[in-house]
Amino acid sequence: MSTKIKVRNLNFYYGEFKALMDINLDIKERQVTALIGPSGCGKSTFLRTLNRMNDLIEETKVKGEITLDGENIYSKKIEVEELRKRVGMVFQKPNPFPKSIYENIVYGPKRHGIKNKKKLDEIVEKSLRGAALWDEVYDRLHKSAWDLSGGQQQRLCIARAIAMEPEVILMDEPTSALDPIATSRIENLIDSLKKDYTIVIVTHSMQQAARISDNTAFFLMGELVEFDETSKIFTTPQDKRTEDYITGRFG
Amino acid sequence: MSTKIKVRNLNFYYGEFKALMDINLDIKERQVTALIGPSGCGKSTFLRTLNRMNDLIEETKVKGEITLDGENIYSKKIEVEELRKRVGMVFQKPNPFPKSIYENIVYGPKRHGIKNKKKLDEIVEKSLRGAALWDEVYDRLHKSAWDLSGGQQQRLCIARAIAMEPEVILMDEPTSALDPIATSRIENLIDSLKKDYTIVIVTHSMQQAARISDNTAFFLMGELVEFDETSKIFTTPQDKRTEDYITGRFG
Amino acid sequence: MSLARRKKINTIFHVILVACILFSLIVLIILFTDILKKGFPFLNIDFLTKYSSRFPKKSGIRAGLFGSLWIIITTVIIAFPLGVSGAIYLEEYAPKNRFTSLIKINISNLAGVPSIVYGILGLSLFVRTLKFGRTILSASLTMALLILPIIIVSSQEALKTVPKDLKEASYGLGATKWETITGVILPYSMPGILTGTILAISRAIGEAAPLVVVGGAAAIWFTPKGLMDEFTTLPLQIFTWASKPQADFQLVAAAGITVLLLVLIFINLTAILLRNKYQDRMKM
Amino acid sequence: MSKKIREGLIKKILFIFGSVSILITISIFATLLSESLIFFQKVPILNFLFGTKWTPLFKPQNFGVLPLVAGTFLIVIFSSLISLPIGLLSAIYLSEYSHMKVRKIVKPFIEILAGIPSIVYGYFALTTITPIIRKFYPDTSIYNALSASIAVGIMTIPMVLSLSEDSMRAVPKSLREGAYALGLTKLEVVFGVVIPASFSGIVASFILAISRAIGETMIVALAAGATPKLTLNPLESIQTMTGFIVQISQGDVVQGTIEAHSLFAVAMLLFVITLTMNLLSKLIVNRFKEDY
Amino acid sequence: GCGEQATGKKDGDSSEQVNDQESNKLSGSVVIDGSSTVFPITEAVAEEFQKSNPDVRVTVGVSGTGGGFKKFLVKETDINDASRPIKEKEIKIAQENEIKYEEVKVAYDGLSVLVNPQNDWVDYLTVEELKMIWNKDSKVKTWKDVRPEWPDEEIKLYGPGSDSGTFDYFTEEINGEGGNIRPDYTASEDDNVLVTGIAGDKYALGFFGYAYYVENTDKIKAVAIDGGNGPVAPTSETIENGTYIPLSRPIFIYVNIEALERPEVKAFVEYYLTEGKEVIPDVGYVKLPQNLYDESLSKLGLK
Ligand SMILES: Nc1ncnc2c1ncn2[C@@H]1O[C@H](COP(=O)(O)OP(=O)(O)OP(=O)(O)O)[C@@H](O)[C@H]1O
Ligand SMILES: Nc1ncnc2c1ncn2[C@@H]1O[C@H](COP(=O)(O)OP(=O)(O)OP(=O)(O)O)[C@@H](O)[C@H]1O
Ligand SMILES: [Mg+2]
Ligand SMILES: [Mg+2]
Ligand SMILES: O=P([O-])([O-])[O-]
Repeated sequence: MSTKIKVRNLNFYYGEFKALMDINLDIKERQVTALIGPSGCGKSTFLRTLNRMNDLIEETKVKGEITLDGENIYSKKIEVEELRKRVGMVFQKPNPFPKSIYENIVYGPKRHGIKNKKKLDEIVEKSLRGAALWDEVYDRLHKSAWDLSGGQQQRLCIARAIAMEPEVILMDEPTSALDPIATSRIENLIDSLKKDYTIVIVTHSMQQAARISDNTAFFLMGELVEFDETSKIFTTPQDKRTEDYITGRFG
Repeated sequence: MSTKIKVRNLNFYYGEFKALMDINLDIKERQVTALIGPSGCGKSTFLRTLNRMNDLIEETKVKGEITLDGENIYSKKIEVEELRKRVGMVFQKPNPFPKSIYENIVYGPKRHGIKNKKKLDEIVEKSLRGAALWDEVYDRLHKSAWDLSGGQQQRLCIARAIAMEPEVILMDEPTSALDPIATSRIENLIDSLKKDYTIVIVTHSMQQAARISDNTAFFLMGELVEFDETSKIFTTPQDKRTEDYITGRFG
Repeated sequence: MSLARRKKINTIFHVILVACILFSLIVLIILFTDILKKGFPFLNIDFLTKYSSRFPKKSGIRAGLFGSLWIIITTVIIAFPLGVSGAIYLEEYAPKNRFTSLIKINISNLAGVPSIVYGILGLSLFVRTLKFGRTILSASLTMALLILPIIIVSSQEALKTVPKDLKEASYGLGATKWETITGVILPYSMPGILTGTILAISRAIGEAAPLVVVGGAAAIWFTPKGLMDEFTTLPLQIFTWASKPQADFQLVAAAGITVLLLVLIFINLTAILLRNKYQDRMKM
Repeated sequence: MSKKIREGLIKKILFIFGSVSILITISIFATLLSESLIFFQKVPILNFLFGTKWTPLFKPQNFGVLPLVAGTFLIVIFSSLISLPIGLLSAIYLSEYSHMKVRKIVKPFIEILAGIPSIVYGYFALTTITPIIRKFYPDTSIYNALSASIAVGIMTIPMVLSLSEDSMRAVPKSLREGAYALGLTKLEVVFGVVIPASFSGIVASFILAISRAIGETMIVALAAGATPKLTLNPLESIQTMTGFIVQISQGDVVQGTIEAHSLFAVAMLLFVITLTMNLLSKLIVNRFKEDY
Repeated sequence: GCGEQATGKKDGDSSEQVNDQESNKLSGSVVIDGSSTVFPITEAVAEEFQKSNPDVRVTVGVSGTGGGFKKFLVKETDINDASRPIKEKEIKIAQENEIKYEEVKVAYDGLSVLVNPQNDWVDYLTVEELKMIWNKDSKVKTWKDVRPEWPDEEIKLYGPGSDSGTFDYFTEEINGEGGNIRPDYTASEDDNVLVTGIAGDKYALGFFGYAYYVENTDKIKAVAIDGGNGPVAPTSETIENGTYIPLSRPIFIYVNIEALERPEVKAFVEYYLTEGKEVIPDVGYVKLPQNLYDESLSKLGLK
């Protein structure tokens, strides 16, 4: 498998605070890469550097290099909107727009040029089905997305992201608000998306990482402790700290 | 064990939409009661009726009876502030106040009459330790709570709730944003809190429910399908739907 | 503090709050009944279709009514886009530095410049330098300058309230800044922006002094038909009547005020309906 | 690529729109400055700033601006005492206590108060408020600062109410819920969470209301008299800076005379005073605001 | 009042007939601004004029005499209402801007001195007494200070704000110098407000335009003035025949000569000085003797 995203000597600062230290990592095309590690270790921060969402936070600084298909995503030539279309994102807290369910889904496609009503309808159904939400909401597509339950909101955000058909999907604990059934649907979805897309997922669930990912990166206090094939990480971790963490002997 | 909260024929409406149907349930004192069920089935809604947080949403309606220590909590005589002090809550999405970490914790105690600085300091340390957050933040207690990571924020909210020393603690998926280590700390915390407090917890993780709860209620589409001791629910469920759900054969 | 005590304070506070609201409403009702009582005998269709006269009974408000409508609508057409764009620039685009914050302060400062100074500015800039003359156009431009700060400041505040995670969601979908602004930020902040606009219209509609300076007439006997026509406005007309010696003209003035309030309510209603629509959609 | 061009273009257009207000400021400032410089060539600036007699139209002429400043000060203080608390408290009521339907009706109603032409308030002050004041203080002069202030205060209530209500309602629901779940009363939630979180909007509304009070002329001219007087007694007749500006600009004064130029000196001073006020408020907001 | 309205109606009707044939011919606009004192007259004349010339757009503004001259002297207006003659400084500006104009007297305005109706002690005031009360060095505090037999109560003074033509005229005629006045009187820019003030204050003394007195005779009382020939009360007769001195003054319009070449301006001014002037009593002012109007007409080359 070829490398989709290459991260080299990545350092990240919130003002004075150094949140990521010298990260080196290759994200393989059409595979699922899981990021694990204790809360506050920098998983979300790392994920956000991959589609430059960190641009939006003031007084942050990136050092090092990240390339997507060989192109430096922090170079001047890159259009950040194009980048984010190619590298989609689902956030840790569900954040639907204060619009109808329908409008939430078509928000991205519309802005990237799809105007045809029928096409949009199709996208809505396909994405909602993909996110395992269609059955629950098909009869209230034009009601406010803010009246959905927490888990429904999160699935809506997933649907919104896949409606864009990105090349890479970044997911920040997408199933943490979901029940097992919805979770397993999303996991199946991830599995099927893998055929076409590259996926990076932050998760707290070791089981989930083991179940769905091909590669796993273990972060600790801003450092990338270990990165390898998932099977290796969970069976023969090289680093003592990784072993401690996955066996729950940690802290 | 005596019954702390008794729920009888509870029906709940969001406008026209009936979100809870004829719920009957006894929550035992000093035990952990887990609420499980697929996303959107009404777990959060039910939890919020227990300390009348639903009062805050306009155009909702409660029918039926809920008693706390034998007293109807929807009666006119009940002071809703007193009720909420006795029945604390941790939400699904972390919602720290835009204040410092310290101010977040002492916010409730201060207003309930604790002025002594030393006492407050103690409360802060105790609650943060209780929520397994102390080590990460003790050196930035007076920084904004909004700069914490998602999981840190959630633990802060737990700390904020236990700082009030309530009798009952309602937790809406308190660990969904946490890593395994923090999760197991919270689980330990819940276990130790059980000695003094009554706990109701919504969770998506069957394992978690099995690990920490004494009783489990399974909700489906607004109905309480089954309610029993956790061991029974997970070994010999009476209802086919419960069985399907916990074995993952569902949907 | 015991809970009973806190509850009591809360209740007392509640009573105070209701009293505050009632204060405004009662004053409003007193003003209304007072005005209506006086103006009632003069309020009829003729009053709307006739021009001013030296006889109270024959006086009408037609010229002022049309003048005010022309000016208000033109003013809003000029000031609303200008003000909202200015606010968007300042909140979303402008670099956060000393210069920007200086400009922001300056704008709220402009809200405190007495309206007559805008009149003087309008006279020298629009009437004389740009040679628009004593016309509706000059008056509207002057009024637009006057209400611009209100629109900008309140729009800025409204824009600030948009939650960060909503913006991030939009950027995360590859939306550009402008798409995020039109897709998420503006819809979310529209109620606040419209509130500012309502307040600004309210101000513009009752303002007389700057229009006197840019050449608003106290009396005309024709209806303006375009931007380059001379004009009078409701407040100018009302003021003229109110300062006449004959007691009956005080009543005519009251009738004029009633018309002005009706126009105000009518115009604001549009904005209020819009505001409610946006608010319903968001159900915060 | 076309998107990029569009974005750049939009940014430029917005920049131009944003600059309009800067241009206005500059042109107002330039006008005021150049004209008041002429004035200060004839009247030493210190005499102007610290003189206690203002009689530009009487013989002998005096150009001590303090009486006008005192008049403006009285109006601003007493009208703020009405508009700020009543506006803010009403906003709290509508945003936190009242039913949605009540708010939808009441808010637009009160907004009407802002549109009632100021001469109505002027006569209201003169014929309704002043007699009431005189019942309590019979010595009150018929034109007095207090009654005008009350009217100005009433007129600016909607400004405070509407804008602060908007920003309070923009505070995320989850924050309120967090506070209610701690067993707090509404009052405590309001002052502990809602107001701190909407502080910048509230201050902005205060500033707009105070600015409007400073700039108001007609009410003051009708109900507060036209007598520049160095007093802090609100029951006396006074004149404000804006009152004087209107008097000069609409009156009988001959172009090019020193009286005519004094208008700009007063306007310039007013500009400086409001600028100071805005700078102060900016400081306060930065000190206390809480972002969400 | 009712009587005046009836006259007005008759005037209106007759003028319509007379000007009927002209009405089709004239169009264009006549722009007038200036004194608030003269405004009611010009407004009434314009109202009648418009009836027979609906295509002419007459606009009348109120910027005050000085404010009006500012516009008149940069050719923004055709006619300026003035409650005082043009001043030196303004003449100079006119010369610089090469503006030719003609001053036209249109009516008399009587300044009235007023007291509260409950005031039963004042029968008249002499000019000297007025000066003693109002001049800038006045020592008068109570009514008693004016005449010993009057009550020992504080005298409350009311007058127009210091920028009006009325104020100028009063200070000039009574105190001998424009702007010379004691600064502690209660001033207001609005004459109706002064009426309210005096009507509510038993010990008040004030002055303002005659028109406001005529309309409020039920609320306030005018004081007869002794200008040397015995006390004279302000009435339209005493003002017109010149016995009410020194407090009656002529008021003017100023006409731009260049603008006068335009037929609509010419027609308006002509109308003003012929039929139009009949409205003057309706609005509380006093007509000039006929010969003065005739003089003005020939001075302007009309008729
Ligand atoms: N404010 C509201 N207005 C209208 N309907 C609502 C509202 N909140 C929730 N609902 C609906 O009520 C039902 C139950 O919602 P609830 O939030 O209780 O689900 P839940 O079991 O907590 O789900 P999750 O696990 O996803 O949080 C859902 O169908 C939801 O769409
Ligand atoms: N906006 C910010 N400003 C300053 N510090 C921040 C900010 N956001 C995060 N941090 C800090 O950076 C570190 C990494 O945060 P990050 O959100 O990446 O953690 P995480 O691994 O995603 O944790 P979690 O699993 O709890 O979401 C934390 O110590 C956090 O406190
Ligand atoms: Mg995170
Ligand atoms: Mg829920
Ligand atoms: O308007 P005035 O007549 O006072 O100049």
